[in-house]
Amino acid sequence: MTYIRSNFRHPALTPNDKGYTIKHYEGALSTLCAGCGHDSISAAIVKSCYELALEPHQIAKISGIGCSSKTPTYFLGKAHGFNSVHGRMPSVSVGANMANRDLLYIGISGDGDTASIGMGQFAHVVRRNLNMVYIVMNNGCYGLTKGQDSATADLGSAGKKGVPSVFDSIDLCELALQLGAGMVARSFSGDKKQLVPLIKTAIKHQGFSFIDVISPCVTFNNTPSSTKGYEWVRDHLEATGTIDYIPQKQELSIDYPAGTSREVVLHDGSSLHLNKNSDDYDLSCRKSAIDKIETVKMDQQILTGLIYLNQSQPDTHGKIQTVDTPLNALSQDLLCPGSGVLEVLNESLR
Amino acid sequence: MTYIRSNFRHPALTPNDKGYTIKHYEGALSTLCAGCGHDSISAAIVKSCYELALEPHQIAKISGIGCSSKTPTYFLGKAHGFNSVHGRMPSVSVGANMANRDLLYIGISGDGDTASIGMGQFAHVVRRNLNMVYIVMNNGCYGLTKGQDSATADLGSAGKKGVPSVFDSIDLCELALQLGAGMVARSFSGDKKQLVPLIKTAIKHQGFSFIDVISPCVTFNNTPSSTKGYEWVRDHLEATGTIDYIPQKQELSIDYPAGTSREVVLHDGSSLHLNKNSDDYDLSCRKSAIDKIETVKMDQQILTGLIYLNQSQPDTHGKIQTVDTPLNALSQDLLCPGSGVLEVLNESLR
Amino acid sequence: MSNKIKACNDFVIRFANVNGSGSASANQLFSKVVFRSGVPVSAKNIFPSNIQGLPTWFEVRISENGYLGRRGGYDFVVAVNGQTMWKDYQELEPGGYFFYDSSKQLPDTYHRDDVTHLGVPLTDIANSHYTEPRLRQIFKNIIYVGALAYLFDMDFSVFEDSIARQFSKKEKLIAPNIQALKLGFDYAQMYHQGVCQLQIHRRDLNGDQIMMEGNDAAGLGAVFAGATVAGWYPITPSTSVVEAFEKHCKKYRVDDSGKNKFAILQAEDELAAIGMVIGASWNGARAFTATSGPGVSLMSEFLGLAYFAEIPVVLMDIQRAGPSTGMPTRTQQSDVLSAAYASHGDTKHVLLFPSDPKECFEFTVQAFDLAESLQTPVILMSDLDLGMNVHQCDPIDWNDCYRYQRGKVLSAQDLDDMTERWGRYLDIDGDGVPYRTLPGTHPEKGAFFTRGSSHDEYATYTEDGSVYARGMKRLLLKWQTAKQKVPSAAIKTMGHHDGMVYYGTSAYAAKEALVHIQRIHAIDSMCLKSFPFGSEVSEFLASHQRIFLVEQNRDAQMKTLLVNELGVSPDKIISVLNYDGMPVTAQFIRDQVTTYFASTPHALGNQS
Amino acid sequence: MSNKIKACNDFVIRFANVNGSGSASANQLFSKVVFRSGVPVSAKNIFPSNIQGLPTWFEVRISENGYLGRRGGYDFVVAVNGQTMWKDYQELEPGGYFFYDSSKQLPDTYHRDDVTHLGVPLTDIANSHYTEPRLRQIFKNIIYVGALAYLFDMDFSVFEDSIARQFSKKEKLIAPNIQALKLGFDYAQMYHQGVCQLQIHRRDLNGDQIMMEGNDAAGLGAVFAGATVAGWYPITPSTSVVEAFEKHCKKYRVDDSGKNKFAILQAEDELAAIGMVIGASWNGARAFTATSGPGVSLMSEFLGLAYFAEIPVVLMDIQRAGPSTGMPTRTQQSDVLSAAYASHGDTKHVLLFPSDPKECFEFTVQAFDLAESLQTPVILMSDLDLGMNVHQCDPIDWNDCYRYQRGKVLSAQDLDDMTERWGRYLDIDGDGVPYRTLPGTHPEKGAFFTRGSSHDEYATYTEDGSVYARGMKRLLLKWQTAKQKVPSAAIKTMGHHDGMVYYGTSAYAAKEALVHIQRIHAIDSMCLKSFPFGSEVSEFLASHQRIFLVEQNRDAQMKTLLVNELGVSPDKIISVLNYDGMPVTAQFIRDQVTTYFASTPHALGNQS
Ligand SMILES: Cc1ncc(C[n+]2csc(CCOP(=O)(O)OP(=O)(O)O)c2C)c(N)n1
Ligand SMILES: Cc1ncc(C[n+]2csc(CCOP(=O)(O)OP(=O)(O)O)c2C)c(N)n1
Ligand code: SF4
Ligand code: SF4
Ligand SMILES: [Mg+2]
Ligand SMILES: [Mg+2]
Repeated sequence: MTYIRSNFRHPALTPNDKGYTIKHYEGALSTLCAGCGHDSISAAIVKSCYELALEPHQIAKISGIGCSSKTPTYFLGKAHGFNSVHGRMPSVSVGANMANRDLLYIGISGDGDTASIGMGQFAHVVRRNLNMVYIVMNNGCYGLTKGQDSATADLGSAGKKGVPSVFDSIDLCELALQLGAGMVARSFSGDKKQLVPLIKTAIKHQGFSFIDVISPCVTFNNTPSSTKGYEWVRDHLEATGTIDYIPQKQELSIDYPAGTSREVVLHDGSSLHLNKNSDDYDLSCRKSAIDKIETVKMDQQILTGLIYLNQSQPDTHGKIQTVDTPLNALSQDLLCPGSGVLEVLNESLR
Repeated sequence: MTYIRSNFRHPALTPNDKGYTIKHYEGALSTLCAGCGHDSISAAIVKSCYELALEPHQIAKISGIGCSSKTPTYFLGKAHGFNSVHGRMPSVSVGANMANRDLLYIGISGDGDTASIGMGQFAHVVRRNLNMVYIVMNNGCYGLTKGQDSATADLGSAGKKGVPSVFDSIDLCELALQLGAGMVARSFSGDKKQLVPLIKTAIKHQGFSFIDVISPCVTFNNTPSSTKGYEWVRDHLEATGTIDYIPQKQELSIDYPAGTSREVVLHDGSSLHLNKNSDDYDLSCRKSAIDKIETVKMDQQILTGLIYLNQSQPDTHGKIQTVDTPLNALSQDLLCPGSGVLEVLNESLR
Repeated sequence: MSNKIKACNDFVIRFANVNGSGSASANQLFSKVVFRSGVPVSAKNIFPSNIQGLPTWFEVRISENGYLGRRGGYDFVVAVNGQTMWKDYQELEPGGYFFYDSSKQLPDTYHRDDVTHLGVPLTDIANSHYTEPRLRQIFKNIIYVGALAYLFDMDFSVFEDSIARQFSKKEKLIAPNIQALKLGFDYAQMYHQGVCQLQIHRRDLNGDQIMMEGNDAAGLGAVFAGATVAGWYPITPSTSVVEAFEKHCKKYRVDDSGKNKFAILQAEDELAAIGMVIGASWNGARAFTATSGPGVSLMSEFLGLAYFAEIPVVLMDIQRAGPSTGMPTRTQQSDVLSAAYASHGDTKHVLLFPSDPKECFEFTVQAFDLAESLQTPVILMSDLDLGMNVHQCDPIDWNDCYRYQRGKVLSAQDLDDMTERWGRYLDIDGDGVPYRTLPGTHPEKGAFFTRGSSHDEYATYTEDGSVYARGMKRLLLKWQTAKQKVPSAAIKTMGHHDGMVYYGTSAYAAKEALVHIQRIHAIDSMCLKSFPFGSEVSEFLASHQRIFLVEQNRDAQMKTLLVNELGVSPDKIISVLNYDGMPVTAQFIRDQVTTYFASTPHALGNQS
Repeated sequence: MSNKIKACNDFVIRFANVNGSGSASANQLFSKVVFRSGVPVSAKNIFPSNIQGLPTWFEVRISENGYLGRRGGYDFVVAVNGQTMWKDYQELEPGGYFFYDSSKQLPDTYHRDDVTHLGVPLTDIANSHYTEPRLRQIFKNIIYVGALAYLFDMDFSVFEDSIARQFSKKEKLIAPNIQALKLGFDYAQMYHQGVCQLQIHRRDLNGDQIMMEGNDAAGLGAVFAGATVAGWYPITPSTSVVEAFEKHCKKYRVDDSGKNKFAILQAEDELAAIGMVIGASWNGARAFTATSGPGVSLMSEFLGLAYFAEIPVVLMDIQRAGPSTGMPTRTQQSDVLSAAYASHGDTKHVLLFPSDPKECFEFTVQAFDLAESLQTPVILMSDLDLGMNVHQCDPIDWNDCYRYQRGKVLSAQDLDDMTERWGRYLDIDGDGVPYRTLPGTHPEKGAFFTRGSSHDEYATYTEDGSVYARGMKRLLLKWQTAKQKVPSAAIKTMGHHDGMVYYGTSAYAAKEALVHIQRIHAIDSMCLKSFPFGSEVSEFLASHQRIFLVEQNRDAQMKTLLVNELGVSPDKIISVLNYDGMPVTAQFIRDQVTTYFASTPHALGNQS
């Protein structure tokens, strides 16, 4: 259960395809600060899973340590969760995914958890194109340890202490792009209209889906001088275009003005409808995507929306060619060679 | 002392400005495999320091663990060296640099040491723009542990075991660029003409200078099917342009055809003379540099040479505003507040 | 109501608040006033691992006897947190006082006969005097402090002074704060006159003592010790060490042009933090880092490097309750074993155990001397209780004649003067400590290669097992040298058969427990200050037949060290273990020890 | 020359080579032939931490008595490495044989009276028969093996058979190899007839034994145990465990469509490797990683998480000489302490100590059962000697009736059948081991939150100290349960006063030493197999007055565990410590023990 759950509740009292109401997707009461961006993201995850009519118990929620990493307790109470150690959510997710390829893995991390202590694991889970949704709740600071700058704090941005950061910020979307993520997006915790379809797309994308969500820390980094505060972010958003996620069987009934929309079909047959800006670029071109981020940044704007989508890369299981059955479901008989092979084997060692 | 030292010896029997011959810059006898690219890089470092007439004892050599990280023993025997632990050269360099800003820090790492276990520290030393030369001896494999693929092994590239890599490679130059390095270059251990001026530039650049040197592992990754073998690299080089490093007081006597060369002046007054390719781009533009790397890569070529140079960022000391005197040289009197302040201090605690 | 607790200058009050509500400064004002009234006081902050909206308690013990440990239980509770009010009510000592915000009526279930209810309509009073929500919130806290001033019959002028001091730079705030205090005072006087039998009366027992957090003292110690480089990564409860270091540096270490005679870098993680310390120390600066358990685990590989390559390291481990993330805002002494033998292979590290803020200061200074003299890691083993709570202790002092002991570092001149060949790892003095050189010292001499791989006396790589073993043996000799340099245990002995041993923050409770135990049973005591143990420790253990060893961990980790290093028989050590994350109480120790005595009155030895 | 060593089936030969020169397979051929001749043999590879061009030795002990430990010293040396030749010559046992490449003349300095020189012009012979440099290099090695066949009077047909087997898939190579052998054989016969008094004669002492590397056996064990996920990071000497796992998986675990019933991922570092294991185990797969000391240090934080959150982990620590990078290609048992108590806070981990490859196989299988039954990390403590050298042992066997013990995992049905509320950390069976569920099991029941922070019996976060302490106490109960499940120590007792205790690879040398010591002094023995220690270990210690504890580390780490966990008096343990990185020898143990006996003939107790 999240503080701002109520925002989303109204339209969702109706049961979804599986017959579940949104309540089915909620978690425990949040203990975050009132107004914390992270709670909005939790709510968006709840809404996405509800709308996609997922079975909550087929989802595994994995996180590191931080205010952000606490959130999995606050959504999807019927799913198993794992609040691991600081910065190591990626490796735990890799192991979990190897054991059972059939669950949906939602990894939650913070900017401290990912961009500092977790940088190495982040880079490598991207590189493996693990089939998971990786959400960074990015507030430019270390909330849980009381507001120190994180590595995503922008040069010159100042939080509650009032000391401007002297270091350049790390742009996690750019890194994810460069390291080979299949889907890369950025959003803002305050923009649920944009965030929900992005999360749904991320869930449906086969491979590594990265969403950097700017999520203000109201207690330590919501000052006018902070580039991760509500004010600054609202004033500097620039979106790549609106996107609508359309489930597999639903007909494309939404009407877009000709020439401004494009459809992208995902592996499971569901599709994205992209309502584009005029200055658009090829979503599946890494180079253009990086370029776009950099260009927008030069204008002091923050690019949000779906930044990159490429479905051509196999995920980790595809790369290493594991069987279709989840490895954790293989029985002893299928795994143990048994005594039969030992005669030959022992003989080869004599 | 390196295996291939003799290559460089002939022109260098003459003493340099400080009166030292090249011998003064050598180290112990290499124990690497005969033909290992790393030895060539050691030789290039020796030659660069000799030509710049540096005082070897004003240099600190720091490395991680690996065949590459062993090399500091094989050059600059009169400098202090520190072979630390695997992947942690950057943090040791940061600490050393904080203690004494006046020495030259040469950090040596391998692709395993930097792109895998050391990824986090690498990212953050770049971000701090530490004043150091960071050289990765990149052979696409883990030499010292007998040839496993590293994270810079290209998709499809196969070493001695013959198993093609299933993962995309990490491009360290692109990462360094994105994370804010002041100077970024790539070279090839077999191309000493290009490598020596690059190292000299890196030494003279105030801030973080990164050189990714492709350095074939003759024992484990020099097969025709490896993209880090001598053969493949030689066939796929594309240079950004030749560069000449020109010391502070030397006159610009080299004659370039008009329109093809450009001069860049470094902080200490020395300069670079860049002899450009026709398809040139702005060396001080991050975006163009990334673009250039990506474009060349699409043609299956490897971009070498000076890729990026931007002298405008302060280094770590500049950012955190430390005094000019090295911190390790401040005496007790300058550091210890002494009993004088205690009366007020204790009183404030009553 | 007849059994009402009566006490003057000897009781415990607990404030039950919500974190993030600004109560901390009001509560601290209260304990500061007690202190300034000349009455010994100790305060413990019991806070959640969260930023806002969860229960937090502040427990103040007022003790004319000078007992500064946690007592356990509380006689008076200021119950202004609805979430925990029922629990706060129930757990109040029999005959205790329940102070609450009577703006809302107390439910009927609150009907303990023995408890005195003290309702003050804090919200109503605040609302009727202030309009701005933030002010209402803040002054509500001050109002209850004012009420307490009346209820405990305290000297109001001390409150006025304290407010004046606190806001000396924002004078405008003085009057409104005093007004708020008065609002509470007056209400209590009006409605609760003569009801409360707890009193805090002026004494002059605190002499020139100060009140300070251990982490503040450690940070200050690093400034005085001449530390110039700090690499760190935020983690509760160690963060405030570096914050204090920074604060004091900014005060004492900025030169005229505004430049810093220090470098503090927030690292990307703990591995990098200690890497920076190692790099800086190798290069001749005094450097340190501070962390807690998870950080120590992560630093373990680097600690092994520093041990084997013989590089000074100062590490402060502000312990919290483990294992893993454990209880990040609770205290424990449970990293003792992992710190002592951190890292794979045969390693041993020097540990220091401060018991109060003054020792945090002094041991920090000593840690740098030891680390440089011994060329090895030295770990200051503090904990959350010591580090993050304000403790009363003697004032910080400093002898200006004392010079830093920088250890065996050769200058260019030294190198020139040498007649024998210098070896980085050659033991010439027979103390196991060789001479080192710093990068850049001399153009021709003294350069060597530092490595974590095996090396000979001249720092050259070797795989010769006998050379390696020789080096490892020398490190044991160095360990012997360390025994002579570390601070000695504080021993109080009258030659009794039984002894109590304790260390770190357990000292507060242990001292108090001893007073009581000694009334019924003769017992000596020893407060350990360091690892390795000096000969005084072996002697104390040898000369006592039963040793009660007080620790704040489950596995009796210090016992392991004592048995392992000194060969003392484990049979004679009786562990008194508190590991619930709260500071150990004197009562707990008393109970454990007296129960033991009841069942086993005589020492085991010498019976035959 | 009169004191020439004479021996049949009982001597040591050392091959001194340059690494990267292809000598390894020739040397292994030699030892394999000894084995196949029915004579017990053991071989140790002593190699540098480098890839090419540095000295490497291969030491083969031929022992009709079946002594398979290192003996120390060598009677015969094949000195084909110029860099070390002089040392190899000097260190040869008195009366030994010096075999060298006589293509170059031996310097005059090589003039030990007692040594028999055996020159064979290897280079000349190779050069005159082969033109390609690589072939010259390779066959030079085979030529000296051929010469040895003659000199030791070996059965040449066994060589021929071995070559035929080795190249059964490259038949073309059989004839040239046999030819090369013959070249050496013939030369030796021609020039050194009757000179060598060392012989290897056919016996039938090896029964159905096999020769295997410990790491190969451990990798195979993981396949048989049903491990499906391995996350790992290369490090000597553990790398070959995962390589073996992969090799055997490729043989036994690829389905008809070519897909893999296993997932092996090379991680970015050791932290990630163990993170993967934890994630996979949490999700119900059997998963493991293998590393060495530096890796264990880096894994320490995660090990604490697994301990506290109660997640199965199988970790293989193939120990090498520490601390830090230490001697990466030398052996030691020096991670015992850091593995047992890895991580901050109060933690204890289950350790298994295999002594030969068969035990590596069996204990690996058991490690998975234990990890899942106990829901905790289990660490297989092997070492470089055991892992990377080929050892003779009984054949691997497997009982097809045995079923994996997957521990207390609830199925959907189990959850539906439950009448009481399920608690992830609720101990219902009184053994300290609660029931777990796997993600995805049931739509409505059994979901819980795994965390490294403090939790109650229902896996809910808590900061209640008493709840936390209750959980920590239960973990101690689980520890008691572990004692009953781990493999028991192997005890040989006749009720003597003295006992020898050893573990892991020290077993080879200890057994041999015991044979000799027992001739002069009655002594029992115990080979430890696991930590925690079962009651049989306490009993053995209690019933013996003096314990000689053999370890391959400096700090007597197992002694620490014994004293700490069992409360045994440290006085009665006499440590026999070898830590130069070479496998301990029987001679070393004998010397230490007999010297002790000489000075202290009687046990201490029972004297009064
Ligand atoms: C190894 C380790 N180091 C440090 C900490 C302390 N710590 C807890 S959360 C945190 C940072 C959290 O920042 P972020 O990931 O950005 O999360 P936020 O609280 O801002 O959402 C730190 C450093 C820890 N728990 N473990
Ligand atoms: C913590 C740790 N893990 C693993 C190792 C083993 N190890 C030594 S070198 C190395 C990889 C070296 O690769 P790279 O950095 O590319 O150097 P190269 O040998 O290829 O030059 C590894 C994994 C180690 N020494 N320490
Ligand atoms: S401290 Fe910041 S990040 Fe943490 S819960 Fe509060 S607002 Fe959110
Ligand atoms: S193994 Fe490879 S990297 Fe190492 S020394 Fe040999 S050629 Fe160089
Ligand atoms: Mg954050
Ligand atoms: Mg490499």
